[in-house]
Amino acid sequence: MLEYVLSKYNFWTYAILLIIGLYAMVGKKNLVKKLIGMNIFQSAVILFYISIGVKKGGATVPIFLGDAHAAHGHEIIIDAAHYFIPLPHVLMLTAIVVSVATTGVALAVLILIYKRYKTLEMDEIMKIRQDTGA
Amino acid sequence: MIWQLDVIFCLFVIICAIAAINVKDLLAAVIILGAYSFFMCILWTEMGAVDVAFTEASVGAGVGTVLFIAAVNKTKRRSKD
Amino acid sequence: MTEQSDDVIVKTLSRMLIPFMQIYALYVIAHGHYSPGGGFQGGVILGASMILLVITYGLDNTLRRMTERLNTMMCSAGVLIYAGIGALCLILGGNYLDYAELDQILGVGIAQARSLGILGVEVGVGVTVMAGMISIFFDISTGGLPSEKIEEFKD
Amino acid sequence: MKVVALITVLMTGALLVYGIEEMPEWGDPNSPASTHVSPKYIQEALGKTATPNMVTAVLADYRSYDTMGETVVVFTAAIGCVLMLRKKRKGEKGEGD
Repeated sequence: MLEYVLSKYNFWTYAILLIIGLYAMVGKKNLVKKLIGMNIFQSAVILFYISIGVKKGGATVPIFLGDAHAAHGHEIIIDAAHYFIPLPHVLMLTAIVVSVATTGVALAVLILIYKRYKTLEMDEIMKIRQDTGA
Repeated sequence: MIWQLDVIFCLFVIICAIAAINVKDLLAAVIILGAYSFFMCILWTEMGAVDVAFTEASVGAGVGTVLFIAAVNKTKRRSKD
Repeated sequence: MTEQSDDVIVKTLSRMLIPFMQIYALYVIAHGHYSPGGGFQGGVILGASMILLVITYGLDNTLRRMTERLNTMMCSAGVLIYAGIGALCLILGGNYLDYAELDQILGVGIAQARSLGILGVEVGVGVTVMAGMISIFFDISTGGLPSEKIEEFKD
Repeated sequence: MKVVALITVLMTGALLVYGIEEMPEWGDPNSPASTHVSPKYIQEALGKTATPNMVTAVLADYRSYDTMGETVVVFTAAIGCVLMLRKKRKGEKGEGD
Protein backbone atom coordinates (compact mmCIF):
# COMPACT_ATOMS: atom_id res chain seq x y z
CA MET A 1 0.00 0.00 0.00
CA LEU A 2 2.73 2.45 0.98
CA GLU A 3 4.64 1.69 -2.20
CA TYR A 4 1.49 2.23 -4.24
CA VAL A 5 1.04 5.70 -2.70
CA LEU A 6 4.71 6.58 -3.03
CA SER A 7 4.84 5.69 -6.72
CA LYS A 8 2.58 8.65 -7.56
CA TYR A 9 3.02 10.83 -4.48
CA ASN A 10 2.66 14.16 -6.28
CA PHE A 11 -0.72 13.17 -7.70
CA TRP A 12 -1.82 12.21 -4.18
CA THR A 13 -0.63 15.60 -2.90
CA TYR A 14 -2.64 17.26 -5.65
CA ALA A 15 -5.79 15.36 -4.69
CA ILE A 16 -5.43 16.15 -0.97
CA LEU A 17 -4.74 19.87 -1.59
CA LEU A 18 -7.70 20.08 -3.97
CA ILE A 19 -10.14 18.64 -1.45
CA ILE A 20 -8.75 20.92 1.30
CA GLY A 21 -9.39 23.94 -0.92
CA LEU A 22 -12.85 22.70 -1.88
CA TYR A 23 -13.75 22.14 1.77
CA ALA A 24 -12.67 25.70 2.63
CA MET A 25 -14.74 27.09 -0.22
CA VAL A 26 -17.89 25.14 0.68
CA GLY A 27 -17.74 24.66 4.44
CA LYS A 28 -16.20 27.81 5.90
CA LYS A 29 -18.41 30.82 6.62
CA ASN A 30 -15.85 33.62 6.55
CA LEU A 31 -15.35 35.19 3.14
CA VAL A 32 -11.57 35.63 3.49
CA LYS A 33 -11.33 31.93 4.38
CA LYS A 34 -13.23 31.13 1.19
CA LEU A 35 -10.71 33.18 -0.80
CA ILE A 36 -7.78 31.37 0.86
CA GLY A 37 -9.44 28.09 -0.10
CA MET A 38 -9.73 29.32 -3.69
CA ASN A 39 -6.00 30.08 -3.78
CA ILE A 40 -5.17 26.62 -2.44
CA PHE A 41 -7.45 25.08 -5.08
CA GLN A 42 -5.65 26.99 -7.85
CA SER A 43 -2.21 25.92 -6.60
CA ALA A 44 -3.36 22.31 -6.54
CA VAL A 45 -4.39 22.45 -10.19
CA ILE A 46 -1.09 24.12 -11.09
CA LEU A 47 0.81 21.38 -9.22
CA PHE A 48 -1.04 18.79 -11.31
CA TYR A 49 -0.03 20.44 -14.57
CA ILE A 50 3.61 20.84 -13.52
CA SER A 51 3.72 17.14 -12.58
CA ILE A 52 2.73 16.25 -16.13
CA GLY A 53 5.78 18.05 -17.51
CA VAL A 54 8.37 16.00 -15.60
CA LYS A 55 10.52 13.45 -17.45
CA LYS A 56 12.72 10.94 -15.69
CA GLY A 57 16.07 9.74 -16.95
CA GLY A 58 18.56 12.62 -17.08
CA ALA A 59 16.23 15.40 -18.23
CA THR A 60 16.84 18.96 -17.06
CA VAL A 61 15.18 22.39 -17.06
CA PRO A 62 13.96 23.64 -20.48
CA ILE A 63 16.81 26.10 -21.09
CA PHE A 64 19.46 25.39 -23.71
CA LEU A 65 22.68 25.24 -21.71
CA GLY A 66 25.28 25.30 -24.46
CA ASP A 67 26.76 28.33 -26.21
CA ALA A 68 23.91 29.70 -28.30
CA HIS A 69 26.04 32.25 -30.20
CA ALA A 70 28.70 29.77 -31.28
CA ALA A 71 25.97 27.57 -32.69
CA HIS A 72 24.37 30.38 -34.67
CA GLY A 73 25.62 29.46 -38.12
CA HIS A 74 25.01 25.74 -38.30
CA GLU A 75 22.17 23.57 -37.23
CA ILE A 76 22.18 22.12 -33.71
CA ILE A 77 20.59 18.76 -33.01
CA ILE A 78 18.64 18.94 -29.73
CA ASP A 79 17.43 15.70 -28.19
CA ALA A 80 13.90 16.16 -26.87
CA ALA A 81 14.47 13.55 -24.16
CA HIS A 82 17.02 15.80 -22.43
CA TYR A 83 14.61 18.58 -21.50
CA PHE A 84 11.36 18.81 -19.54
CA ILE A 85 8.16 19.69 -21.41
CA PRO A 86 7.92 23.51 -21.66
CA LEU A 87 4.23 23.72 -22.57
CA PRO A 88 2.65 23.18 -19.09
CA HIS A 89 5.17 25.66 -17.64
CA VAL A 90 4.04 28.33 -20.11
CA LEU A 91 0.34 27.81 -19.45
CA MET A 92 0.76 27.81 -15.67
CA LEU A 93 3.05 30.85 -15.63
CA THR A 94 0.31 33.01 -17.05
CA ALA A 95 -2.29 31.32 -14.84
CA ILE A 96 -0.46 32.41 -11.67
CA VAL A 97 -0.37 36.08 -12.68
CA VAL A 98 -4.03 36.01 -13.67
CA SER A 99 -4.91 34.33 -10.36
CA VAL A 100 -3.36 37.22 -8.42
CA ALA A 101 -5.21 39.77 -10.56
CA THR A 102 -8.54 38.01 -9.99
CA THR A 103 -7.74 37.79 -6.26
CA GLY A 104 -7.36 41.58 -6.31
CA VAL A 105 -10.80 41.98 -7.86
CA ALA A 106 -12.26 39.56 -5.29
CA LEU A 107 -10.71 41.57 -2.44
CA ALA A 108 -12.22 44.76 -3.87
CA VAL A 109 -15.66 43.13 -3.88
CA LEU A 110 -15.01 41.96 -0.31
CA ILE A 111 -14.23 45.50 0.86
CA LEU A 112 -17.48 46.71 -0.74
CA ILE A 113 -19.40 43.95 1.09
CA TYR A 114 -17.81 44.97 4.38
CA LYS A 115 -18.71 48.64 3.80
CA ARG A 116 -22.37 47.73 3.28
CA TYR A 117 -22.99 44.99 5.87
CA LYS A 118 -20.18 45.68 8.44
CA THR A 119 -19.39 41.97 8.68
CA LEU A 120 -17.69 39.24 6.67
CA GLU A 121 -19.51 36.17 8.04
CA MET A 122 -21.79 34.58 5.50
CA ASP A 123 -24.60 33.63 7.94
CA GLU A 124 -24.79 37.15 9.42
CA ILE A 125 -24.98 38.67 5.95
CA MET A 126 -27.84 36.31 5.02
CA LYS A 127 -29.64 37.20 8.26
CA ILE A 128 -29.35 40.94 7.59
CA ARG A 129 -30.62 40.41 4.07
CA GLN A 130 -33.63 38.46 5.33
CA ASP A 131 -34.44 41.04 8.02
CA THR A 132 -34.38 43.98 5.65
CA GLY A 133 -36.13 42.03 2.90
CA ALA A 134 -33.55 43.03 0.32
CA MET B 1 15.14 15.08 -8.37
CA ILE B 2 15.40 13.47 -4.93
CA TRP B 3 12.16 11.77 -4.07
CA GLN B 4 12.64 11.79 -0.26
CA LEU B 5 13.01 15.59 -0.31
CA ASP B 6 9.96 15.81 -2.54
CA VAL B 7 7.85 13.80 -0.10
CA ILE B 8 8.96 16.00 2.82
CA PHE B 9 7.99 19.18 0.96
CA CYS B 10 4.66 17.67 -0.05
CA LEU B 11 3.95 16.99 3.64
CA PHE B 12 4.93 20.58 4.55
CA VAL B 13 2.59 21.93 1.87
CA ILE B 14 -0.34 19.86 3.15
CA ILE B 15 0.32 20.90 6.77
CA CYS B 16 0.48 24.58 5.76
CA ALA B 17 -2.79 24.28 3.81
CA ILE B 18 -4.62 22.67 6.73
CA ALA B 19 -3.25 25.29 9.15
CA ALA B 20 -4.20 28.17 6.88
CA ILE B 21 -7.88 27.26 6.80
CA ASN B 22 -8.12 26.38 10.51
CA VAL B 23 -6.54 29.43 12.17
CA LYS B 24 -9.11 31.87 13.59
CA ASP B 25 -6.88 34.95 13.25
CA LEU B 26 -7.14 36.06 9.62
CA LEU B 27 -3.76 37.82 9.58
CA ALA B 28 -2.07 34.61 10.76
CA ALA B 29 -3.97 32.64 8.12
CA VAL B 30 -2.73 34.99 5.40
CA ILE B 31 0.89 34.71 6.56
CA ILE B 32 0.60 30.92 6.63
CA LEU B 33 -0.72 31.14 3.07
CA GLY B 34 2.49 32.99 2.15
CA ALA B 35 4.57 30.20 3.70
CA TYR B 36 2.47 27.70 1.73
CA SER B 37 3.30 29.59 -1.47
CA PHE B 38 7.02 29.46 -0.72
CA PHE B 39 6.96 25.71 -0.05
CA MET B 40 5.05 25.25 -3.28
CA CYS B 41 7.74 27.31 -5.03
CA ILE B 42 10.50 25.03 -3.68
CA LEU B 43 8.52 21.99 -4.80
CA TRP B 44 8.24 23.35 -8.34
CA THR B 45 11.93 24.17 -8.46
CA GLU B 46 12.56 20.55 -7.58
CA MET B 47 10.32 19.46 -10.43
CA GLY B 48 12.31 21.56 -12.91
CA ALA B 49 9.83 24.38 -13.53
CA VAL B 50 12.17 27.27 -12.71
CA ASP B 51 10.12 29.92 -14.52
CA VAL B 52 6.94 28.95 -12.72
CA ALA B 53 8.75 28.87 -9.38
CA PHE B 54 10.18 32.36 -9.96
CA THR B 55 6.72 33.66 -10.84
CA GLU B 56 5.17 32.06 -7.76
CA ALA B 57 7.89 33.49 -5.48
CA SER B 58 7.42 37.03 -6.77
CA VAL B 59 3.72 37.10 -7.62
CA GLY B 60 1.97 34.58 -5.38
CA ALA B 61 4.05 34.88 -2.25
CA GLY B 62 5.04 38.54 -2.60
CA VAL B 63 2.31 40.72 -4.05
CA GLY B 64 -0.54 38.31 -3.26
CA THR B 65 0.26 38.31 0.45
CA VAL B 66 0.57 42.09 0.46
CA LEU B 67 -2.85 42.45 -1.18
CA PHE B 68 -4.41 40.07 1.36
CA ILE B 69 -2.83 41.97 4.27
CA ALA B 70 -4.09 45.29 2.90
CA ALA B 71 -7.62 43.90 2.62
CA VAL B 72 -7.57 42.38 6.13
CA ASN B 73 -6.28 45.73 7.39
CA LYS B 74 -9.30 47.50 5.88
CA THR B 75 -11.84 44.96 7.19
CA LYS B 76 -12.05 42.74 10.28
CA ARG B 77 -9.24 40.60 11.63
CA ARG B 78 -11.22 38.06 13.65
CA SER B 79 -13.07 35.19 12.11
CA LYS B 80 -15.61 32.88 13.70
CA ASP B 81 -14.47 29.60 12.14
CA MET C 1 -0.67 51.12 6.06
CA THR C 2 -0.51 54.17 3.79
CA GLU C 3 0.86 56.67 6.30
CA GLN C 4 4.48 57.68 6.44
CA SER C 5 6.55 55.47 8.76
CA ASP C 6 8.31 57.04 11.76
CA ASP C 7 11.14 54.53 11.85
CA VAL C 8 14.48 55.93 10.61
CA ILE C 9 15.95 52.49 9.99
CA VAL C 10 13.06 51.32 7.84
CA LYS C 11 13.02 54.52 5.80
CA THR C 12 16.78 54.64 5.18
CA LEU C 13 16.99 50.97 4.32
CA SER C 14 14.10 51.08 1.88
CA ARG C 15 15.49 54.23 0.26
CA MET C 16 18.72 52.36 -0.38
CA LEU C 17 16.97 49.17 -1.45
CA ILE C 18 14.44 50.51 -3.96
CA PRO C 19 16.89 51.48 -6.78
CA PHE C 20 18.54 48.07 -6.63
CA MET C 21 15.15 46.39 -6.78
CA GLN C 22 14.30 48.35 -9.91
CA ILE C 23 17.65 47.58 -11.55
CA TYR C 24 17.11 43.90 -10.78
CA ALA C 25 13.65 44.03 -12.29
CA LEU C 26 14.99 45.55 -15.50
CA TYR C 27 17.64 42.82 -15.59
CA VAL C 28 14.97 40.15 -15.19
CA ILE C 29 12.97 41.60 -18.10
CA ALA C 30 15.95 42.05 -20.41
CA HIS C 31 17.66 38.74 -19.60
CA GLY C 32 14.54 36.63 -19.95
CA HIS C 33 15.86 35.04 -23.14
CA TYR C 34 18.80 33.36 -21.44
CA SER C 35 17.64 32.63 -17.89
CA PRO C 36 14.37 32.27 -15.95
CA GLY C 37 12.48 35.52 -16.03
CA GLY C 38 10.48 37.66 -18.37
CA GLY C 39 7.87 40.35 -18.50
CA PHE C 40 5.51 39.00 -15.85
CA GLN C 41 8.14 38.50 -13.15
CA GLY C 42 10.05 41.73 -13.84
CA GLY C 43 6.86 43.77 -13.93
CA VAL C 44 5.75 42.40 -10.60
CA ILE C 45 9.15 43.20 -9.02
CA LEU C 46 8.92 46.78 -10.37
CA GLY C 47 5.44 47.04 -8.86
CA ALA C 48 6.70 45.65 -5.55
CA SER C 49 9.33 48.42 -5.35
CA MET C 50 6.59 51.06 -5.63
CA ILE C 51 4.49 49.20 -3.04
CA LEU C 52 7.49 49.33 -0.66
CA LEU C 53 7.65 53.08 -1.28
CA VAL C 54 3.97 53.42 -0.30
CA ILE C 55 4.42 51.39 2.87
CA THR C 56 7.46 53.33 4.10
CA TYR C 57 7.04 56.87 2.75
CA GLY C 58 3.28 57.16 2.63
CA LEU C 59 0.74 57.57 -0.13
CA ASP C 60 1.15 61.32 -0.54
CA ASN C 61 4.86 61.15 -1.28
CA THR C 62 4.33 58.32 -3.73
CA LEU C 63 1.53 60.08 -5.57
CA ARG C 64 3.80 63.08 -5.98
CA ARG C 65 6.29 60.87 -7.88
CA MET C 66 3.90 58.57 -9.71
CA THR C 67 0.53 60.18 -10.23
CA GLU C 68 -2.65 58.24 -10.73
CA ARG C 69 -2.97 59.63 -14.24
CA LEU C 70 0.50 58.42 -15.24
CA ASN C 71 -0.21 55.02 -13.70
CA THR C 72 -3.40 54.47 -15.66
CA MET C 73 -1.73 55.67 -18.85
CA MET C 74 1.13 53.20 -18.39
CA CYS C 75 -1.35 50.40 -17.73
CA SER C 76 -2.96 50.93 -21.12
CA ALA C 77 0.34 51.75 -22.86
CA GLY C 78 1.62 48.23 -22.20
CA VAL C 79 -1.35 46.64 -23.95
CA LEU C 80 -0.87 49.17 -26.75
CA ILE C 81 2.81 48.18 -27.17
CA TYR C 82 1.84 44.51 -27.37
CA ALA C 83 -0.99 45.01 -29.84
CA GLY C 84 1.07 47.58 -31.75
CA ILE C 85 3.88 45.13 -32.43
CA GLY C 86 1.28 42.66 -33.66
CA ALA C 87 -0.28 45.29 -35.93
CA LEU C 88 3.16 46.31 -37.22
CA CYS C 89 3.72 42.74 -38.38
CA LEU C 90 0.31 42.92 -40.05
CA ILE C 91 1.23 46.14 -41.87
CA LEU C 92 4.54 44.66 -43.06
CA GLY C 93 2.69 41.90 -44.83
CA GLY C 94 2.63 38.95 -42.43
CA ASN C 95 0.13 37.53 -40.02
CA TYR C 96 -0.78 39.20 -36.74
CA LEU C 97 2.11 38.79 -34.24
CA ASP C 98 4.32 37.07 -36.82
CA TYR C 99 7.67 38.57 -35.80
CA ALA C 100 9.56 37.25 -38.82
CA GLU C 101 8.24 40.18 -40.86
CA LEU C 102 10.09 42.62 -38.58
CA ASP C 103 13.24 41.58 -40.44
CA GLN C 104 12.30 44.06 -43.20
CA ILE C 105 12.90 47.07 -40.94
CA LEU C 106 15.51 45.60 -38.59
CA GLY C 107 17.60 43.71 -41.14
CA VAL C 108 19.25 41.21 -38.81
CA GLY C 109 17.97 37.89 -40.06
CA ILE C 110 14.74 36.09 -39.35
CA ALA C 111 15.79 34.31 -36.15
CA GLN C 112 17.23 37.47 -34.57
CA ALA C 113 14.16 39.48 -35.65
CA ARG C 114 11.93 37.02 -33.84
CA SER C 115 14.15 37.30 -30.77
CA LEU C 116 13.85 41.10 -30.80
CA GLY C 117 10.10 40.83 -31.29
CA ILE C 118 9.91 38.68 -28.16
CA LEU C 119 11.88 41.38 -26.25
CA GLY C 120 9.46 44.12 -27.33
CA VAL C 121 6.46 42.08 -26.31
CA GLU C 122 8.00 41.35 -22.90
CA VAL C 123 8.49 45.08 -22.30
CA GLY C 124 4.81 45.66 -23.01
CA VAL C 125 3.79 42.87 -20.63
CA GLY C 126 6.09 44.25 -17.91
CA VAL C 127 4.68 47.79 -18.14
CA THR C 128 1.08 46.56 -17.93
CA VAL C 129 1.70 44.19 -15.04
CA MET C 130 3.62 46.85 -13.07
CA ALA C 131 0.91 49.49 -13.44
CA GLY C 132 -1.85 46.99 -12.81
CA MET C 133 -0.37 45.72 -9.55
CA ILE C 134 0.29 49.26 -8.29
CA SER C 135 -3.26 50.33 -9.16
CA ILE C 136 -4.84 47.32 -7.42
CA PHE C 137 -2.70 47.89 -4.31
CA PHE C 138 -3.57 51.62 -4.17
CA ASP C 139 -7.27 50.91 -4.34
CA ILE C 140 -7.34 48.03 -1.86
CA SER C 141 -5.04 49.60 0.75
CA THR C 142 -7.01 52.85 0.87
CA GLY C 143 -10.44 51.34 0.24
CA GLY C 144 -10.80 53.58 -2.80
CA LEU C 145 -8.46 56.48 -3.40
CA PRO C 146 -10.07 59.76 -2.22
CA SER C 147 -10.74 61.94 -5.21
CA GLU C 148 -9.26 65.05 -3.56
CA LYS C 149 -5.85 63.43 -3.59
CA ILE C 150 -6.07 62.65 -7.29
CA GLU C 151 -7.11 66.23 -8.00
CA GLU C 152 -4.31 67.57 -5.84
CA PHE C 153 -1.51 65.68 -7.57
CA LYS C 154 -2.84 65.91 -11.07
CA ASP C 155 -0.05 68.07 -12.48
CA MET D 1 -23.61 22.90 6.49
CA LYS D 2 -20.41 21.23 7.64
CA VAL D 3 -21.87 17.76 6.99
CA VAL D 4 -22.93 18.69 3.46
CA ALA D 5 -19.47 20.13 2.77
CA LEU D 6 -17.78 17.01 4.12
CA ILE D 7 -19.91 14.68 1.98
CA THR D 8 -19.26 16.77 -1.15
CA VAL D 9 -15.54 16.86 -0.49
CA LEU D 10 -15.28 13.12 0.19
CA MET D 11 -17.15 12.25 -2.99
CA THR D 12 -14.89 14.56 -4.99
CA GLY D 13 -11.86 12.96 -3.36
CA ALA D 14 -13.08 9.48 -4.28
CA LEU D 15 -13.47 10.56 -7.91
CA LEU D 16 -9.97 12.05 -7.91
CA VAL D 17 -8.43 8.87 -6.50
CA TYR D 18 -10.25 6.91 -9.20
CA GLY D 19 -8.72 9.30 -11.75
CA ILE D 20 -5.20 8.92 -10.39
CA GLU D 21 -5.32 5.21 -11.25
CA GLU D 22 -5.61 6.07 -14.92
CA MET D 23 -2.72 8.52 -15.03
CA PRO D 24 0.48 7.40 -16.78
CA GLU D 25 3.51 6.54 -14.66
CA TRP D 26 5.07 9.65 -13.16
CA GLY D 27 7.97 10.96 -15.24
CA ASP D 28 7.47 8.47 -18.05
CA PRO D 29 9.34 9.76 -21.15
CA ASN D 30 6.85 7.95 -23.42
CA SER D 31 3.69 9.43 -21.92
CA PRO D 32 1.26 11.16 -24.34
CA ALA D 33 2.16 14.62 -23.06
CA SER D 34 5.84 14.23 -23.91
CA THR D 35 5.44 12.63 -27.34
CA HIS D 36 2.72 14.65 -29.07
CA VAL D 37 3.60 18.34 -29.55
CA SER D 38 6.39 19.19 -27.12
CA PRO D 39 9.33 17.57 -29.03
CA LYS D 40 8.65 20.02 -31.86
CA TYR D 41 8.86 22.99 -29.50
CA ILE D 42 12.05 21.73 -27.85
CA GLN D 43 13.87 20.98 -31.11
CA GLU D 44 12.84 24.04 -33.10
CA ALA D 45 12.76 26.84 -30.53
CA LEU D 46 16.49 27.64 -30.52
CA GLY D 47 17.02 27.52 -34.26
CA LYS D 48 13.94 29.51 -35.24
CA THR D 49 13.85 32.20 -32.55
CA ALA D 50 17.47 32.40 -31.27
CA THR D 51 16.18 32.16 -27.70
CA PRO D 52 17.79 29.54 -25.43
CA ASN D 53 14.97 29.71 -22.86
CA MET D 54 12.26 27.58 -24.44
CA VAL D 55 9.62 28.78 -22.01
CA THR D 56 10.07 32.39 -23.15
CA ALA D 57 10.08 31.33 -26.80
CA VAL D 58 6.83 29.40 -26.48
CA LEU D 59 5.27 32.08 -24.25
CA ALA D 60 5.89 35.10 -26.46
CA ASP D 61 6.23 33.64 -29.95
CA TYR D 62 4.42 30.37 -30.51
CA ARG D 63 1.53 31.23 -28.18
CA SER D 64 1.59 35.00 -28.23
CA TYR D 65 -2.17 35.32 -28.72
CA ASP D 66 -2.59 33.55 -25.39
CA THR D 67 -0.20 35.92 -23.65
CA MET D 68 -1.95 38.95 -25.15
CA GLY D 69 -5.19 37.67 -23.63
CA GLU D 70 -3.55 37.37 -20.22
CA THR D 71 -2.20 40.92 -20.47
CA VAL D 72 -5.68 42.19 -21.27
CA VAL D 73 -7.00 40.26 -18.25
CA VAL D 74 -4.54 42.01 -15.91
CA PHE D 75 -5.47 45.38 -17.44
CA THR D 76 -9.18 44.63 -17.01
CA ALA D 77 -8.66 43.60 -13.37
CA ALA D 78 -6.92 46.92 -12.61
CA ILE D 79 -9.69 48.91 -14.33
CA GLY D 80 -12.32 46.87 -12.49
CA CYS D 81 -10.79 47.68 -9.10
CA VAL D 82 -10.71 51.38 -9.99
CA LEU D 83 -14.34 51.36 -11.08
CA MET D 84 -15.55 49.45 -8.02
CA LEU D 85 -13.72 51.24 -5.25
CA ARG D 86 -12.99 54.78 -6.35
CA LYS D 87 -15.19 57.48 -4.90
CA LYS D 88 -17.07 59.97 -7.05
CA ARG D 89 -15.66 63.42 -7.63
CA LYS D 90 -17.36 66.44 -6.11
CA GLY D 91 -20.30 67.58 -8.19
CA GLU D 92 -20.75 64.24 -9.94
CA LYS D 93 -23.93 62.38 -9.25
CA GLY D 94 -24.10 58.66 -8.66
CA GLU D 95 -25.69 56.04 -6.45
CA GLY D 96 -24.31 55.26 -3.00
CA ASP D 97 -21.98 57.64 -1.23
